[in-house]
Amino acid sequence: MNMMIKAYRRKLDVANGRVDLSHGAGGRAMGQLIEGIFHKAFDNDWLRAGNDQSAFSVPGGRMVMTTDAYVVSPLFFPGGNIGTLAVHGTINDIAMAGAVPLYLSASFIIEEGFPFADLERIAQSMGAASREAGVPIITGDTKVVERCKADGVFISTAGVGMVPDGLDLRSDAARPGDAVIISGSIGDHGVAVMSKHENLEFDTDIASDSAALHGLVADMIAAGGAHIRLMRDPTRGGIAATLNEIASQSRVGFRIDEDKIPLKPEVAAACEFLGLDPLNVANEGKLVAVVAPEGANAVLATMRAHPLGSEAALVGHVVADDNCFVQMTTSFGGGRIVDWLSGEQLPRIC
Amino acid sequence: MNMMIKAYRRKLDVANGRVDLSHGAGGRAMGQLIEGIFHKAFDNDWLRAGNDQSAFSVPGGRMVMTTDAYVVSPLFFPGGNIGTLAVHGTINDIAMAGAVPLYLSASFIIEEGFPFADLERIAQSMGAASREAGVPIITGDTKVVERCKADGVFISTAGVGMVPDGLDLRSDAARPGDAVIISGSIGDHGVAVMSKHENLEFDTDIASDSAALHGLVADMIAAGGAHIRLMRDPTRGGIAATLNEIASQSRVGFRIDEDKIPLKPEVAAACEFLGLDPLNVANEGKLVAVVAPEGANAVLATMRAHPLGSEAALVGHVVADDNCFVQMTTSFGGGRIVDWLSGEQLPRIC
Amino acid sequence: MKYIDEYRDGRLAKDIARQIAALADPGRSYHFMEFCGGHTHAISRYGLEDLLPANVRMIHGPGCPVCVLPIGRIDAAIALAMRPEITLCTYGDLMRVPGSNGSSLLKAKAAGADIRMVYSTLDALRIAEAELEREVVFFAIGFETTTPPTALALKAAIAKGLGNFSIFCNHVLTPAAIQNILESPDVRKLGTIKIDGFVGPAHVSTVIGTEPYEFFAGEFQKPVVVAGFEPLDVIQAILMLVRQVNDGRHEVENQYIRAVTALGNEKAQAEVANFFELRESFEWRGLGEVPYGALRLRPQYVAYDAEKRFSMVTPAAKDNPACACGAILRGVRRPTDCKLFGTVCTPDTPMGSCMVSSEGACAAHWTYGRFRERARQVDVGRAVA
Amino acid sequence: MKYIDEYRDGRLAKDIARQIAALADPGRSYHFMEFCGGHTHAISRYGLEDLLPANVRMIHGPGCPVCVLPIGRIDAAIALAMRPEITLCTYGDLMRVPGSNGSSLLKAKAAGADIRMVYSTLDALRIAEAELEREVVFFAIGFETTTPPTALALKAAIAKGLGNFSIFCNHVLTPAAIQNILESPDVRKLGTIKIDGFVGPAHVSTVIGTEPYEFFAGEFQKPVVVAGFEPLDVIQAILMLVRQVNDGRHEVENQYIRAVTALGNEKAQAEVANFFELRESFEWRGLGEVPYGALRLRPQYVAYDAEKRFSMVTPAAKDNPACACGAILRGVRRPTDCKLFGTVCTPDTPMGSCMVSSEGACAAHWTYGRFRERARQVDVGRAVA
Amino acid sequence: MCLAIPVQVKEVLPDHMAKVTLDGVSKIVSTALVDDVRPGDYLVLHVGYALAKIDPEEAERTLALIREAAAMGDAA
Amino acid sequence: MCLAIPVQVKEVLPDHMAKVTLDGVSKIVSTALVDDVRPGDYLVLHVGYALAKIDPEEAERTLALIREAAAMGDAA
Ligand code: SF4
Ligand code: SF4
Ligand SMILES: [Mg+2]
Ligand SMILES: [Mg+2]
Ligand SMILES: [Mg+2]
Ligand SMILES: [Mg+2]
Ligand SMILES: [Mg+2]
Ligand SMILES: [Mg+2]
Ligand SMILES: [Mg+2]
Ligand SMILES: [Mg+2]
Ligand SMILES: [Mg+2]
Ligand SMILES: [Mg+2]
Repeated sequence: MNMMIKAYRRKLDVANGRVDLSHGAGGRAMGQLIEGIFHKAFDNDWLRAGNDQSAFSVPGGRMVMTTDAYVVSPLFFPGGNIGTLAVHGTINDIAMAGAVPLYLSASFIIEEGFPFADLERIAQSMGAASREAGVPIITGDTKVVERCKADGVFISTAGVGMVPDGLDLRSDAARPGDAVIISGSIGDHGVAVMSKHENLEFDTDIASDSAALHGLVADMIAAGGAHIRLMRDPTRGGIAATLNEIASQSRVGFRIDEDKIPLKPEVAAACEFLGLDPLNVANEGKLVAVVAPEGANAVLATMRAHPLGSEAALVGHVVADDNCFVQMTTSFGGGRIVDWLSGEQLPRIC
Repeated sequence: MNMMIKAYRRKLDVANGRVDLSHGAGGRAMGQLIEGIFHKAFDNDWLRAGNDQSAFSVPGGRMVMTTDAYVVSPLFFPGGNIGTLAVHGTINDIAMAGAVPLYLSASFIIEEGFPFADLERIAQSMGAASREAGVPIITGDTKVVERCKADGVFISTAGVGMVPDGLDLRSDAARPGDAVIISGSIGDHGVAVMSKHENLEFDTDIASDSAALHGLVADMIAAGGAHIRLMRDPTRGGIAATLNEIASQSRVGFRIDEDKIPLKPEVAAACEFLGLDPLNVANEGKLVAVVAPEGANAVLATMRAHPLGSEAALVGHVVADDNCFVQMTTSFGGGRIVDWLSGEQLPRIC
Repeated sequence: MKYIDEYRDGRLAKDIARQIAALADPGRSYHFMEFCGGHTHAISRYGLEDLLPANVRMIHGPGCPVCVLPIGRIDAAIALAMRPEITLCTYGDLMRVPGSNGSSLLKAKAAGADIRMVYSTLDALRIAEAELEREVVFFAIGFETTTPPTALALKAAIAKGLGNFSIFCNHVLTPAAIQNILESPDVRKLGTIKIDGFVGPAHVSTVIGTEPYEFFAGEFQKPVVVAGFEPLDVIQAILMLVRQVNDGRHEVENQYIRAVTALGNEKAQAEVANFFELRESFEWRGLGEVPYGALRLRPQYVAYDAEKRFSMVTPAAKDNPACACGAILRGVRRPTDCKLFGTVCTPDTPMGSCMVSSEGACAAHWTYGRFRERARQVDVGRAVA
Repeated sequence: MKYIDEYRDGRLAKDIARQIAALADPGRSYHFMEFCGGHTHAISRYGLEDLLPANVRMIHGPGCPVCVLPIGRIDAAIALAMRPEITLCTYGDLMRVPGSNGSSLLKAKAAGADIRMVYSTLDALRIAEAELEREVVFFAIGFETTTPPTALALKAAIAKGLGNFSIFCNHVLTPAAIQNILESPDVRKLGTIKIDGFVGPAHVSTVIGTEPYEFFAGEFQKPVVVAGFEPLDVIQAILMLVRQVNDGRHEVENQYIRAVTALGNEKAQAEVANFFELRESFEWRGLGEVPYGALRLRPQYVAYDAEKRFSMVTPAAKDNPACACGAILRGVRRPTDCKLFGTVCTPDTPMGSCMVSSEGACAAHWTYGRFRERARQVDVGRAVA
Repeated sequence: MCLAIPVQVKEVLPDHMAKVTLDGVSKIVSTALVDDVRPGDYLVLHVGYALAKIDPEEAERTLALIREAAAMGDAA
Repeated sequence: MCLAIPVQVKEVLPDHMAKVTLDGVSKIVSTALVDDVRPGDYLVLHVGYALAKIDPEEAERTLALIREAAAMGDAA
């Protein structure tokens, strides 16, 4: 008689149940939550091994590691949810080094009272996103905090990947004359999330662009690896923040052309509603590449051949500039600076 | 004239300032927070490179990866704070695989209104802990959420390390006859934290045992690597949870001896106050090792020679048991089961 | 730890156990009920059973206020806590006790109820003072030990004019429960079950003294030994009971003389009497309605009585009919006699009162003692034929 | 985007700019003030300056209600918001505006004040209805455009009998500010500064119509062209102003005929008149006290007037004396004339009103235009000798 | 100041509200300040309230004037 | 039921409170239910309230009886 095994475990009532403090206390309830929701959704041998860490073989070489916390609100939005973001976003930060993402970890901070159903939906979409990307979630952690000490669920993912031999993308590598390529339309993610925001609620078909970009990156490197100076995914702060970061890290300026920046009409319209500049709005499935002039066409053509880069566009060039200004020729024909947004991105009236 | 650089940046008022939503918005305020507090505290070349990920060279072999979220409340407690825990805890999960911890990532979720001074104190102690352990924090992320949507600060760390060639510790490796060794006194961490808990507040000199165990582990492996079956750090749920986990994963039982378990008198007294069993109380600088009988003495002696294992004790043995019971001979002479704690560890009256 | 460690000395225990074995008549068996969950816990936690001879058997009584609280009272507390204006303060023990349909205070909290665990009534008072806009209800539960602190909290609330503090009173009385057990048909019916004596409450007795037990000792001709909660206290009390049985005595003896007197804590008794009065009847989970088995607030304190103030109703709620708790609490059956034990019913998913708190008979056996099942092929101590 | 994209056609703009260059007398310079921050924003955002000939220069007026709000009003709002019973609702624009000692609503929120960003007064009303136990104060700010929505919210609150809703009124009036600028000594004094005409407000004029500008055109002999906020609207208005100047005319012309009439939105005017009355005087940051430059609630609505209801005081608070905003708002100086510009004073750490909102003259220049500094070695358009 | 955008009325709702749209993005706003709102009308929207109607003929007239000025410039 | 522990009074505080200790762990508790509390006294502490004093002589007497019983057992 095996009483441990015989002991009946009431099934998680995923449809109606909620996370309570016992699910974070290190006892059987926690084990059941982790197995019944996370392991089921992420399903792989590493998690089944049940260790506090997971092991894998690596070849020698250059590895990258990254992490991001995901705190998006609302948790579900057109085109994705916090879970898909947590997978895509961390894969993308690995891919931006030109690296092949290998493994992810996921740490969950769950607010007491969070519905199992929502947690399962999030976990399932993380599992699906990770399988689709071929990057398994091999280790994780679960904590439960009291009501009103979190906001539903927060997810921190970390990831590792291997950089192809000889590749060395760095944030200070942009040189005057380099081409600036954006992989597609800007602002989709930020607008999709804001459209579901409590006080702002507006109706639109815009979906988040949330996507894993490592496939696109692999193609780009195959086509023009030697010419790619650096890549960035323009998330928080939008391409304005990304270009300014690169400018100050590489001690260069940019001159871009507003007309060339892909922008969906609905996103432009939503930005008009909210008084926002799409250049400041977040993306979750786009990249900015700085490419040596001689490789720009090849890289651009390769990107356009990939489904996630079909609208890729060469939007401008790196220029020498001690001030590290990002300048833009407006579609109107004038010039302006593209600056970081000061403070939080607030819907403004004026 | 370089206006970007010339532009005066008001110094972070660390003494009186607070984190507000602009510090999470991807603009200059965020950059200043990250540089002024985190980069300063963690100080290393990887962070200074300013990429969204950090790169390092790895030799080929077996690597481990782990993550944990830290949500301890209160944030500061005798013997440490949430930051030291976040460094030690993740290093320990790597070390429990017998691996040499190499690098950490850290992701911060900060509640609007959190004092800079507290954040700096936490970051500084993380930096110190990581330097002392020789495991740098090479990449990170910062998010700010609205008041009452977090609890001061949450930290998720992830870590990677390399497993020495030939070593393979697994949770299902315990075999009847193996020795069970605990590296030191139990329950110190949980009691230290609870002593500062709002409704429970009691006075005691007990400090958390929070410590990085990879040095101890390295010595153990050098001394008896081939004999060590597995290691675990008995954190949430205490050694009761850890032994039960191992028992069910290895399909064995344990028989341990209460008299042999190191326990500080103050910890015992605090447990009496709270009606808790020290076996269920969390540790953050202890490990449980299951060692083949022929290696037990060598491993134990090595542990005792290390400052973090000076009170190490052989507390019992693995037994064959289909029920996977963890049985204990009480100091009183009777037998009992040591079970997981059901539900949350609540101070109880009866 | 002074006054603790001395009473946990295992070597002395083994010797006393040997003395018990020497005195116990091999031709008969001895069944003693420890009324208190505190004793049940000590017996299980320290593995006392392993020290006793096979013919001396402990029966775990109903002395855990968490266990005997009827499901309906939990349901009522949950319904109250779900009201937006209410802050329910409770001892941590109650958080996981299941109400109807798998509910519990822990789950109600997860579902949004404002429920706070407190260590003391002092904490509940502090909350009421700090949050004057909230209705702070203290979920009062416990035996004679825990009632005086509730009385003092009420006294302080009145003195401070705290209009937002009230009490959901579930305080119960030890003597009434012991009497109920002794008067139950299966216990009275000769031959079905035999209780040879009682280990009397430790801390309850610090308040009520040893005198209240004189009635049982006389009326039911059962020895009673009031004992401390440390394992040596318990084993010494068992020795004292064996001696009484062998001598044919049925006296009230006091093993816990260091803290218990004949009359108890009269100050505490007076505070309780000031604020509480007997309920004619109150349901004890597992035992059914127990006459005069509980307290309620006196009518003049109706404003502080949450049941009245918030027109609380206690819904009828039945335990799983397969649950054998009633019989277990009266010593008629043992946890392992229950079909649900260890399968459907575990401390993670308790189905009956004895599994609810770690001091319940079933929970104590599951948590500390279930390894003994394998060894015990023939149940020598089994009382039911 | 209908009625947007047509007015953003850069090719047409270049041609009109060429026409402006052709018409502008090379022997003189033209200084036009756009009163509105909306125009300032459009000029900077689209780089209109790059299209205009060097002798046609735009002066950025005080038409941003965020910029002209005195520090003391922000301080007062912060003090109010820090009161535990208050929920302060505000348009997002105000969150980062610095009060005294580096404070702001954003920081007050971080320090625990209950401050909610709203998109519309409708949201503030909803909050008041949903949280009846809170005192919900709407931090009302804005010109004639934003005042009618405040009036309607007040009307709805009264109709619903919402006793927990009130308004901290900071609504200001455009014509008063224009008059103040034209009457300022440095503007009047011949030779120091020259404003050759005004680009009149777009959306303010949808409410007040074009008629109120007739007075200025006549009294001060300045042409006024009311213009839309799209860049082609602005450039066409500039062309119309150049023509008037060349012709020696000083008329009120309406470029924004698609939305603005002579009399404006009389319904909106009536709603405002029902609830608001003129303040004798009100401080405009950068301009000082402006007579009849702002509105307050009529006395019969004192219960809804947060200033009265909560006995708010507006502390005196001074701008940095080195800040040149006053002169900039009157067109006497330019942002880069200020020693603090781009060093101590940036949009991240604004020291004066012109840096506070992206529509302020200094902020617009910093955010969109500061790259021009290098190119502009000789400041041909500089008005101050 | 006074960010405002032209939106088209999709649907007139009770209580002086309307569903308005701009290039596939729609929102419910107050039309209490404007009389006689009908589906298809264009409104100037500011902080959730329509401030004015847009007159399509005047809008076209403005564009004509702009084109005319541009043509002169082009010729210049 | 009724978890209670023996604690020693370190300091008598106003309002029937006292600072008590058990092996280096101390806490402030109510002594309102017990008369005449003095530093050095041992109390039975339950849910933040002292329920009784511990009589040191009786405690010793109990131990003596226990030892005596054990001695008999040992001899048995
Ligand atoms: S095992 Fe559960 S169901 Fe059975 S008697 Fe015990 S408490 Fe009742
Ligand atoms: S730069 Fe700043 S300080 Fe100078 S005038 Fe402008 S707002 Fe005032
Ligand atoms: Mg990252
Ligand atoms: Mg990222
Ligand atoms: Mg973990
Ligand atoms: Mg929440
Ligand atoms: Mg990135
Ligand atoms: Mg881990
Ligand atoms: Mg861990
Ligand atoms: Mg990041
Ligand atoms: Mg908090
Ligand atoms: Mg671990």
